[in-house]
Order: sequence, then C-alpha cells, then structure tokens
Amino acid sequence: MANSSRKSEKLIELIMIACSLISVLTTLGIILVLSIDTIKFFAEVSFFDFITDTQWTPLFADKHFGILPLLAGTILTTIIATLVAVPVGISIAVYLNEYASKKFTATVKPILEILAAIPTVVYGFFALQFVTPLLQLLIPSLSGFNALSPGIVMGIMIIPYITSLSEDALRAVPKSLREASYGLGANKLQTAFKVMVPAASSGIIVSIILAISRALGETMIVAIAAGQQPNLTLNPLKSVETITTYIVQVSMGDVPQDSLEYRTIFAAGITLFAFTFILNNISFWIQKKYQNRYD
Amino acid sequence: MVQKNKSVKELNPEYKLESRNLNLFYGQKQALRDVSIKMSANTVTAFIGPSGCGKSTFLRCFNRMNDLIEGVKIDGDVLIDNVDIYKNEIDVYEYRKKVGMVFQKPNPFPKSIFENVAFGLRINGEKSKSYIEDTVEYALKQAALWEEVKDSLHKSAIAISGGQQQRLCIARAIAVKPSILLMDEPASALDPLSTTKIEELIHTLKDNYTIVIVTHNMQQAARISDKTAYFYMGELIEYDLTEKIFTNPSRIETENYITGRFG
Amino acid sequence: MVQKNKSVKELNPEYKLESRNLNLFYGQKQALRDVSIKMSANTVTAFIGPSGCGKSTFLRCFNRMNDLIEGVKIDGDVLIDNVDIYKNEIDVYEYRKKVGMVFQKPNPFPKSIFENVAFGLRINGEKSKSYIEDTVEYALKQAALWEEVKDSLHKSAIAISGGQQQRLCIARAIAVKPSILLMDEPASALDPLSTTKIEELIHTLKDNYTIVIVTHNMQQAARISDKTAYFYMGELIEYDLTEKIFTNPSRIETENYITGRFG
Amino acid sequence: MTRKPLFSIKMKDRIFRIYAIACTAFALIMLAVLLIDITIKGASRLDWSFFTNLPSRHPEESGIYTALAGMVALLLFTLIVALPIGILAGIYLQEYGTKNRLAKFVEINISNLAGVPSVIYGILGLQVFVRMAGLGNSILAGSLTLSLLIMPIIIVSTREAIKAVPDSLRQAALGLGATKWQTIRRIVLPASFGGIMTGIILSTSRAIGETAPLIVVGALAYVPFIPEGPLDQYTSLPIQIFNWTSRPQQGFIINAAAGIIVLLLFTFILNGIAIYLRNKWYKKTNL
Amino acid sequence: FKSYEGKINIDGSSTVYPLTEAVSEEFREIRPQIRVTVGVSGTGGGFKKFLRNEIDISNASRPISKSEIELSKQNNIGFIEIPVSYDGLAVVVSPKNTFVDYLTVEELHKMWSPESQRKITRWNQIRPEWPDAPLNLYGAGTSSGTYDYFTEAINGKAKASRGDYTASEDDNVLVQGVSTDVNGLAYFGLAYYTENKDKLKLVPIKVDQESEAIYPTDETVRTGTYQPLARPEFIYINVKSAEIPYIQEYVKFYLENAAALAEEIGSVALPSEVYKLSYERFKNLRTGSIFENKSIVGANLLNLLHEDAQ
Ligand SMILES: Nc1ncnc2c1ncn2[C@@H]1O[C@H](COP(=O)(O)OP(=O)(O)OP(=O)(O)O)[C@@H](O)[C@H]1O
Ligand SMILES: Nc1ncnc2c1ncn2[C@@H]1O[C@H](COP(=O)(O)OP(=O)(O)OP(=O)(O)O)[C@@H](O)[C@H]1O
Ligand SMILES: [Mg+2]
Ligand SMILES: [Mg+2]
Ligand SMILES: O=P([O-])([O-])[O-]
Repeated sequence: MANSSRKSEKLIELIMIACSLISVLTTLGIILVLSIDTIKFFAEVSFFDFITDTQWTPLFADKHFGILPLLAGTILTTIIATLVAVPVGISIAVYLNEYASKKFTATVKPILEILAAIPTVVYGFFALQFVTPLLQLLIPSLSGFNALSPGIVMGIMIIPYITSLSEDALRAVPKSLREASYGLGANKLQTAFKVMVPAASSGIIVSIILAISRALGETMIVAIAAGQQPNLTLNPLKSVETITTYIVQVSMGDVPQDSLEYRTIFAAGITLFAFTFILNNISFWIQKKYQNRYD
Repeated sequence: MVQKNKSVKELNPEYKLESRNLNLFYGQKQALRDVSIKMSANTVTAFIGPSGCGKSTFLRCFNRMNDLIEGVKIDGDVLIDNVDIYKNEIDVYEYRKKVGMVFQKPNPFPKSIFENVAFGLRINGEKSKSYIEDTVEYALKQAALWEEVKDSLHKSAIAISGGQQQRLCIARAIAVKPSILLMDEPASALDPLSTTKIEELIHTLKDNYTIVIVTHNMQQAARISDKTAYFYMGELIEYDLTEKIFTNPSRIETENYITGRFG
Repeated sequence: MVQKNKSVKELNPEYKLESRNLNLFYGQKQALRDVSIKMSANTVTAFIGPSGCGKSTFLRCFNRMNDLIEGVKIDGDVLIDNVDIYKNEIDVYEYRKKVGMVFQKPNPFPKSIFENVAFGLRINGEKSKSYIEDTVEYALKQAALWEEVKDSLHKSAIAISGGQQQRLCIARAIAVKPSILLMDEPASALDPLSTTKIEELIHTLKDNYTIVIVTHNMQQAARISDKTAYFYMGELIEYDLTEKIFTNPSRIETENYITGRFG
Repeated sequence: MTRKPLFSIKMKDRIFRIYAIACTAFALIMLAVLLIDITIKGASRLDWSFFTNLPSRHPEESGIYTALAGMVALLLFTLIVALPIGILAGIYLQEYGTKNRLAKFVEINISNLAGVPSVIYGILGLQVFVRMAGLGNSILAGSLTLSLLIMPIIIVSTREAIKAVPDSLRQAALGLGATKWQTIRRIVLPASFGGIMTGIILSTSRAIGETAPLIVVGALAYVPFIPEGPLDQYTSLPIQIFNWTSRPQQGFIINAAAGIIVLLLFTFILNGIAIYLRNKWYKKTNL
Repeated sequence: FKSYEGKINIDGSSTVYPLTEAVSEEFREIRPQIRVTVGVSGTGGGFKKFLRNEIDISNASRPISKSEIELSKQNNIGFIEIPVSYDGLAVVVSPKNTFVDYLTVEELHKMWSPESQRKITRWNQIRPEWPDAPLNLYGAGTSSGTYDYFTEAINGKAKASRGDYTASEDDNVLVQGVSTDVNGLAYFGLAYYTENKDKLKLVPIKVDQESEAIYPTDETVRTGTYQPLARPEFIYINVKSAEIPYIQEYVKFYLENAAALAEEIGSVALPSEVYKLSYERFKNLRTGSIFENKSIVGANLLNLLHEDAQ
C-alpha cells in the first residue's frame, strides 16, 4: 500500500514532467525547423546586412534584406495595442473586482471574453472599414492604411486576456487584505491600486505578457489594415508591415518554396522568436525581482 | 500593573457609539436581532459571547465593514457622535479613518513592515518622510513590536510569525490616530507578554479613545473593559458595568456563560 | 469539570515522540537551537513561550510539515515510536495519517462542511457511505460543532464563523483517528464554551492519543497538559511536569514568563 | 504644509470610477458594433440550408456542413490533447518544479511560445506531424498543431490559478496524510477551477478562430464530405470564412458574415458551458 | 473508405481555386463516388506539395518556375501543364477621379517602376495636365503571382517594382482602399472590378500612344486584344496520376466545362481551341512546361501549344 502509493506518486510526477517537457520540445522543434532554412538563408545574405540594412525588399528585383523595417512595424503595432489594452484592461478588471456588483461582473466578464473569440479577419475589416475612416475624421493626415488603426483594434482584441486573467488574480487576493485597507479608511481606488493590484501583481503581469505575446503573434488584422509596406518608421500614421504578416503572406503565396525569397520567412521568424525571447526574459526578471521581495 | 476599571460614576455621559434596534441579515439568515446599545466616550467596552453569536458582525457595523459583503441587509440605526453613519451623505471613507480596526485573523499587506504601518498615512496624502518615519516608529512601539522589527523594517510583513503579524496590524491601525478603536479578538494570536503590552496600551489609549473589543478571554474582558456586553444568538442579552457582569449578572444566561468557564 | 493532570508516576514510560539535538534554519535564520525532548505516549504536552520563539516551527517538525517550506534546513533527529521520521525510507504520507494536525489559523477547504470532515477518509480510499457519514457525525460531535451545523452539512465551510471554522478543522483532524494530535493554538479563535468542550475532548482523547498543544493561554496549559515545555528564542528552556512548571519552575526565565502574566 | 494636490482623494476615486465605466463601456460598445455589423451583413443567409449544404460556387447554395463538422472534430481532438497536457504541465511547474532549473527554463519557454506567430506552429506541425509522423492532411495533424498553439495559454493560466490557492489549504490536506497528488487533485484543482476555466475559455476561443496554421498543415478549402475518422481530410469553418472573404462576389461576403455568426454562436455555446461551470464554482466556494 | 471509388487531391493557387471548385462541384454530380478535395495553399505551396508527390493536381496562377522544374527532375516527377483560364488584371481609380481617361503602358511603367520610388508621387508627374495631387498606389501583395506578372508586363522584369505602395493579398482590401481614395490607383483581378462596378472606375489601357485604349472585358481578354494585362492560369497534373482512369475522367470533364464555368465565376475562358489542344497534350501524357525559358507576358497560348505539338 505504502509502496504502491509512493510508486504511483512518482509515476504521476513523471507524467507531469513529460507534459512540461512538451513545451521544451515544441521550442526546440520551432528553433530546429526555423534554423535549417535560416542557415541556408545566411549562406546567401550577410548577417550584418540583415540587421543593419534599412530596407526589406526580398520580393523585389532590387533585393534588400534588412529586418529593421519589419521589426519596427511589429514593435509599433504591439506598442499601440499594449497602450490601448493595458490601461483599459486593467481598469476594467479593477472596476469589476472592486466597484461593480457580483452580478454585473458575472455578466460582463464572459461577454468581454467574446472579444477574444471573434475571428481576426473580422477585426481586420473592422479596422479597415470602420476604425480607419473614424480616425481620419480626427487626424486628416492619416493614410488609409496605417499602424494606428490595426494597433488599436488589436488592443481591443486582447483586452479580455488582461481583464479576465487580472480579475481572477484580484479575486484570489484574500478578503482580509481588502478589509484591512477599508478599515484604515482607504477608498475603493486606494484599496484597488495600493493593496489589491500589488497583491495580485504576479497574475496581472502574466496576463499582460500573455496579451502582448498575442499581439506580437497577430497576423490578419495587420495584414488587412496596415498596408503591408515595410517602412522603417515609428510613425503610427504611416503604413507598416509586421514580421508575422510577412511570414503568412509569403508562406501562403506563390513564391517557390525552395528559394531564397521563401527562406526569408525563416530568418524573419527566428528574429521574432529571439525578440520575444528577450522580451520575456526581461519581464521575467522584473517579475522575479518584484516578487522576491514580499512573497 | 493595570489600573482599575472605571465605575459607573466615572463614565463619560456623552455617548460616542450607539445602535438602535439594529437587525442584520446575511441573505436570509438573521445574524443580529434588535440590538440597541449606547457606549460612552473614552471607555472600553468588551463584547463577549459564544462563537457565532454575532460579535464580529455587530462590531463591523460600527465601521460599515459589512457594506463590503454582498447580500447584507441592515435595518435600524448606528450612530457615532450622534450621527447616523448609514445615512447617504456620510463619507464612509473619511469616517472610517476615525475608526481604527483590528481583525480576528492577522492580515498584513504583502508589503514591507514599514509600508504596512505607513499605509494609512500615505492614503491620507501624507508626504513628509520624517513625519511618516516618526509615526511608524511610534505605532510600532505602542504595539510592542518595535524592538523585534526595528532592524528589518523593510522586510516583508508576511515572513514574521503570527503573533508578530497581529501586533503589526495593531500598529497599522494606531498609526492613523483614530478616535475609536474596534478590535476583534486582537490578542487571540498573541502570547501573554505581548498580550499584557497590548492590554496596557489599551489602558493608555482609553483616556482619549473609545475602544470596543471582542474577546473570548473572560479574564481579558474583566481586566480591561469598563462595560461588557453579552451576546447570544444575535441578541444582546445583557450590557452593564464589567464588574457587575462578572460578579452579579442580572440574567441567568449570562451567569451560565460566565461560570461555564473558570480561572 | 476536567479531571486532574497526571503525576510523574502515571506517565507512560514509553516515549512516543522524541527529538535529539534538533536545529532548524529558515535560510540563514536559525529558528530552533539544539532542541532535545522526549514525550510519553498518552500524555498531553503543552508548548509555551513568547511569540516568535519557535513553538509552531518545532511542532511542525513532528509532522514533517516544514519540508514544504523552501530553504528549510533541519539537522538532528526526530523520532516517532523510536523511528527516525526524517529517514529516507519513511513514507511521509502514510505517516502523516497517524499524526493529526490542527493549525493556528483555521483553514477549512472550500468545500462543504461534510466534505471537509470526510476528506481524510476519502483520501484513504474509504468508500462506505454509511461509515463516512457516521464518522463525520462522530467527529463533528467530538469537536462540539454538530449541533450548530447538522442542518447545513452541505453548505460551504467558508461561510461559517471563525470559531466554527476552527472547530471544523479539529473535527477534520479527528475524523481520520490519528494516534498523535498536534495542535497549534487550536483554541485561540474559540469562545470559552467551545474551548471547554475542546479541552474536555483533549482529556477524553489523551487516554489513547499522544497530544502536543501550542498555547498562549497559561491557564489552558495548566488545565490540560501533563507536561509543559517552555521555549525562548528557539531554545527549549525548561521541560517538566506542568504542575512543577507552574508552581516551582527551575529556571528563572520560565518563572519570569509565567508570572509576567496573572489571572 | 504640503501643497494641496490637484484632485482630492475623493475626486480621484470618482474620476477613476467614471473612467473605468467608460473603459468597460468602450469594450462593450466595440463588441456590440462588431456583432451588429456582422449580424446585419450575414443574418440574411442564415437558414437551415446554410448548415446542411456542401460547398458550392453559388454563394446562395453554398453551406458549411462539412466545415462545421470538421471544426467540431478538430476542436474535440485539440482539447483532448491540450487540456490534460497543459493542465498537468501547469501543475508540475507550480507545485513541483519551483526550485529546479528545468522548471525555470520551461517557464521562460512557455511565455516565448505564447508569442510565436501561429503560422510558425503551422510550419512546425507540417514538418513534425504531417511529414515525419506521416499523419498527412489529417484532422489529427491539425489538432496536434493547434494543441501546441494553445498549450501555453492553458499552462500559464493554470499556474496562475493554482498559485492563488492559499498554502494553508495544502498544509491542511498534507497534514491529514494526503499525498501531494491527492492534495492537488482534491484540494488545489477544485479550488482553482475558476481560473483554469478562464484559461480554457481563452484557449478554446483561440483554437476556434485559427486559420493560418491549419492551411499550412493541410486543411483544405473544398471538402464535400464529412470526416469519418481522425486520419481523414477536413476543412474547418474559419478556413471556409477566410476563403469566402477573399472572393469577389458579394454573395460570398454575406456567406462569410453568416459563417462568422455561426462561429461566434458556437464559441458562445462552448464558453457558455465553461462560464456556467465557473460561475457555479464561484458561488459554491463563495470566493 | 466505404463508398468511395477513388480520391483526387488538389491544392495550390487561390486564384484558380474558384474554377477548380466549380468543376469539382459539377463533377460530383456525375461521379459522386469520387472524392475530390481542393486546398488553397498558394501556387508556391501547391507546387511544394506537388513535387513531394502529395497531391495529384496543382492549381497555379503562374507557370512552374525554373527551380521547381529542377526539383521535379530531381524527384523524378513528371507533370502535365494545362492552361485553364485567363485572369484579366484591371487598372482602376476612384469614381470621383474625373481626369483619368486612359493610361498607356508607358505611363503605368512611370508609376510603378522601381526608379519612381519616392520620386513619382503626384499625378501631374504622369501627365502635366493632371492635377497636382498625391498619387496613391494600391497593388498585389509581393508574394503573389499577380505581382510577378504585373511587374513583368509593365516594368519588363518580374518583381521589379517600386516598394512604396499599399500591398495586399486580398483584392477586396484593395477595392476598399482605392474606392475611398480620390487620389488612388489600383490593379487587381478583373472579377473584383466586375463585382464592385459602382464603387470603382475602370481605366482602359493603351499599349502605346498610337494604339486604341482597350477596356478589359471577357472578349478583349480572351482574344488577346487587352494587352498586356491578362495572364493565363493553369493546372498541373502528376503524370502518374494521369494514368488513373477516374483522374483522366476528371481532367476531361475539367477541360470540357472550364469555359462555361469560368464565365460563371467571373474569370475569363480561353479560346476553345486551347482547351482542345490541351486535352490532346494530356491524353498523350506530354510532360514539361511550354514556358520553359519563355516570358509569359504577351505569350500566345495557341501558338505555343501548336509549336509544342510539333
Ligand atoms: N517561513 C518562514 N520563513 C522565515 N522565517 C520564518 C518562517 N516561519 C517562521 N519564521 C521565523 O521563525 C521564528 C519562529 O517562528 P514560529 O512561527 O515557529 O513562532 P511561534 O513560536 O509559533 O510564534 P507565534 O506564537 O507568534 O505563532 C520567528 O522569528 C519567525 O519570524
Ligand atoms: N459572510 C457571511 N455570510 C453568511 N453568514 C455569515 C457570514 N459571516 C458570518 N455569518 C454567520 O453569522 C453569524 C455570526 O457570525 P460572527 O462572525 O459575527 O460570529 P462571532 O460571534 O464573531 O463568532 P466567533 O467568535 O467565532 O468569531 C454566524 O452564525 C455565522 O455563521
Ligand atoms: Mg468573530
Ligand atoms: Mg505559531
Ligand atoms: O494563390 P495565388 O498563388 O493565386 O496567389
């Protein structure tokens, strides 16, 4: 009995380790799949050009392989989405948790989660046909295809990631902390931002990371509404192209698949991978540093 | 040693806290039944009674803490300084600052020890660093915790022992200098030495503060309170001078309860 | 009324619990210093001492509960029935079933009252519905909670009062019928009536169980324990028959601590 | 005396309340606009034949029969694979592996994976499942690819959900002699059910809407039959929608909108079940 | 699989997809026991699968490339190339644009050539009498066959294009873009113009200053009078599959019905002679591409097929 329960414990643990390792295998698989062609790519294109050239025109007669414009487009749209989603998403989470009635929260939270379920093609056309014309009323100089509109719409799409996960995290903070805060005369705002949010910081940060990751990986919205122009610019009023858009565009297009043109998507993919890797490491570092202090 | 409790003559004739025909429901369940009480300023009142009789619930009415629980219905009046605090115009936050509260379970914030005590000052918009530091030190000393934590003020409040945590919570409440202190079994997690200090603190404070304390410890009630209220099943059974309650209660239920316990 | 404590002659000569030169570190911080103690079977031992002195920490060593905290280093031996429980071959789970534990803060599971008590039986693979029901009733009665909850057995255990929660936790520990009971201030959240019942329960149980109880309440220690251990700053200062400790302690520190408190 | 701040504490609270209501309203209005827009465009095509017809070049005759069947099958296999693995991995990382290096490595890995664009999962699935494992253009290959895609969301939200379970509960269970696994299964998982459900809701939504990786691993556009097993060829509703949106005829655009309505209804129903369970649980545990 | 006699796996171009879908739909009526599936992974993706022997037929909106032919030889895969329809490319502007009456190939070149990047940015740089307004260009996504074809036809070299224009794989997006932009100009598949006539203004093309301005219509495209912006579309059949009876049946059916179905779905049928000659090719299992080493722009399919038959 004792022995068998010990054995099954061990077995379960092994199964769980195996499950966790699948994510490592996935990463390895991705790196492997990407690197084979990336290596072939860099046999023909110098790495230095790749990271310093300011033009990205692999599918033009005059070929340039500078990743910077795509990276700029990726960063720009992601930043816009984050600027929309983080303040709005967290405010909603706080509002639902601290201000609203239980009933309101129970209704609104799932409704907002629908936002994450709408196919991204829909968002793409929403950005192009609705948001862009609306923005043009405010900013006449805005071009029909730009980074701003898909960025905002992407932000709307990822709101539920932040709202739902953050609200769960806030909900998990022991009630006694909230009571302590109110007992000291703190109002809702102070209780929310001085006690609840810090106490739930780990979950909130995770929700933000997840949402940003989702924005980084998003394709269709940008493909439809940003104009697919690899401009090296951080001007949100201009048309841009992101790494993911480029990858989808080429991987589903007419480009022969054993060509240098096709291999660009692997080099671009690995760049995005490296970029998110660095980003994640930074946020992990911040999170750990913050957490270690009071857990 | 602790000074003697006040006799009826010494009691301030001014009523600081008052409830009138208070009924409280958690959804369907009635937790308080028609409770009316008047507590004088600058006195210590003890609430006693068996577990689940509504002591905590009643205490929390004076802080409108029950507002936070959904489905709570309150009926009747609660007055502080003769003002009905359940009236709409009342700014509940401003008002809670005048009423300090210490809870049954220690509930320090997941912040540093210093920040826990400074919290109340900061939310009041206090900016002066030296003032905050002085107040934190004062509050921690009052709560008999200063010596133990003065070298680790910036460490997490979560990593200290339960007793230390509870004293920290008392320090936190004291720091905002309220005029009323509600304490829900503040000493139930404390050892005798710390308890003595807290009890002494209560005695020091009661000249300027009105204190209500829930306790399971009859001796504690007897030692520190001027008046004692005995609750049973949501009802206020008897409320009188502590001396009277412990030596000569009018009601048989009170006597049974008190003597059910010895030494 | 509670029966008299055992005298030295009555104590079982068999040692149920023992520690030898136990040192425990939380990271850098030493919480226990060279603690050696032997506790007889079928006795009640009380651990007393000021807050933060290591009582809870030491108690948890007998349950290997400190294993769960990161950065804990343990040095020395802990024996139960003369078996070193920190040896590798020990099946810590099987073993924990023989050692019931009640914690300082009530920690009911977010399940129904019934399921809380039935939990220990279920994880032991108990399937018989009637046996489980009987045992739950038995345990709740023992913990003096049956009357209050018998009509709401399937309601959430989170919604009952603090005192009720703690008694529920005691019932939960009793339900698996352990031979050793470790209690970390089990009554600090209880009112006198419930406390009496629990104390009586402890007296009933001690004929068959070995009980260790941490308490801040000197009277409680005096009332219920056969032997008392006084801790200070992680050290075991004095360990003797309760009568002796409370009437004639050998060490001046113990005397100071005990008499620092009255009533 | 310190200078008086621009807004009093009370004002700030009011301002935030208004701002937060505005935020909530903003999100809800956006959602409403999207839904109304789609409904106006697509509702006219929503009749029974839309559900029972095979794909056709005539928009008004074209239906989603096979696409819907393919999507259901795809989702079913995806969840069967991803849920247990994702939840177990989440548990392992939170409950077992906090100390070791492996766990830290895996942790960073997972947030990386959440940011990998979905096409790249498609490329991986193509190499590993379609080609190396020889699964071809099958539902299984598609499901496995989607599983990898949504696993990070499940793992991360599972971890956060169990992290929130107080230690005192674990100690209580362990103190009663429960093994680590028993503690997890009987206490930790039930207590974190709500959070795990949120993860499932978000990840299912993600899996339902994906197009690009499925096209890469060989989901087809024209499949005039229902898949009969996990190794069969398939199409899926989002692919059908994607295909329709890029056709020139207005009729197909209407079809696409109608398809989106169905897709959303499908998501609602699934989410509805999950949300119902979550709310029931919120109530039960009285959190 | 119980009731099925055989399977035909088709994949590839999204441009050819509607035609193949229509053919398969009709084929299902007469041969319900044959399971035909069609995927859309782009011409490049289709060829990739085709050259790994994963599919029977590949849809292509451009002829097979040199490197792909190379690979087919390496992998020992024979293919039969069959043109199935024309895709006319329409050049359009916003209906609010009143001044554009026609455009010459020369002018289009001026707009789109790589040298014009950041230099030719206003309408009056194309023709001085046109207003001094910004010239906003919309065009095919750079990974599409349309892009390759347009650049070759207008700029003389495939992929030679300016980069500062709004690109999209999805022609509906381009329609949306140019229809609301008074200063816009776009090119995309003719069918997208036909379906959005009310939102767009079609621009006739002159091959040179002297010739007539031609509007793209089914007729002008099929007969080759609309030059140079019409490109043929193909299916490629694996030789081994071509030996299977039901696939032979399918291809025969395809060529018999392509003309009628092409009209229906909005692309342009080839001259009937081309279908006839193509079927001959197929029956004879004639492998290889008629475009090997030849430009596709302005190519006369009929001549090429005749040449090849010799
Ligand atoms: N998890 C931990 N990490 C680090 N230090 C700890 C931890 N738990 C307890 N300590 C420290 O170890 C010492 C002993 O703590 P313990 O909880 O055993 O005290 P105690 O005697 O039970 O006190 P109390 O009566 O207040 O419960 C204290 O100084 C405390 O701060
Ligand atoms: N949030 C709540 N929802 C529903 N019922 C509650 C809630 N809080 C308390 N109760 C019930 O109200 C009654 C009074 O509870 P209260 O906590 O005031 O008792 P108490 O006298 O403080 O007990 P203790 O001494 O155990 O703390 C109890 O029966 C309890 O079960
Ligand atoms: Mg209470
Ligand atoms: Mg302790
Ligand atoms: O899908 P296409 O290859 O025709 O662009």
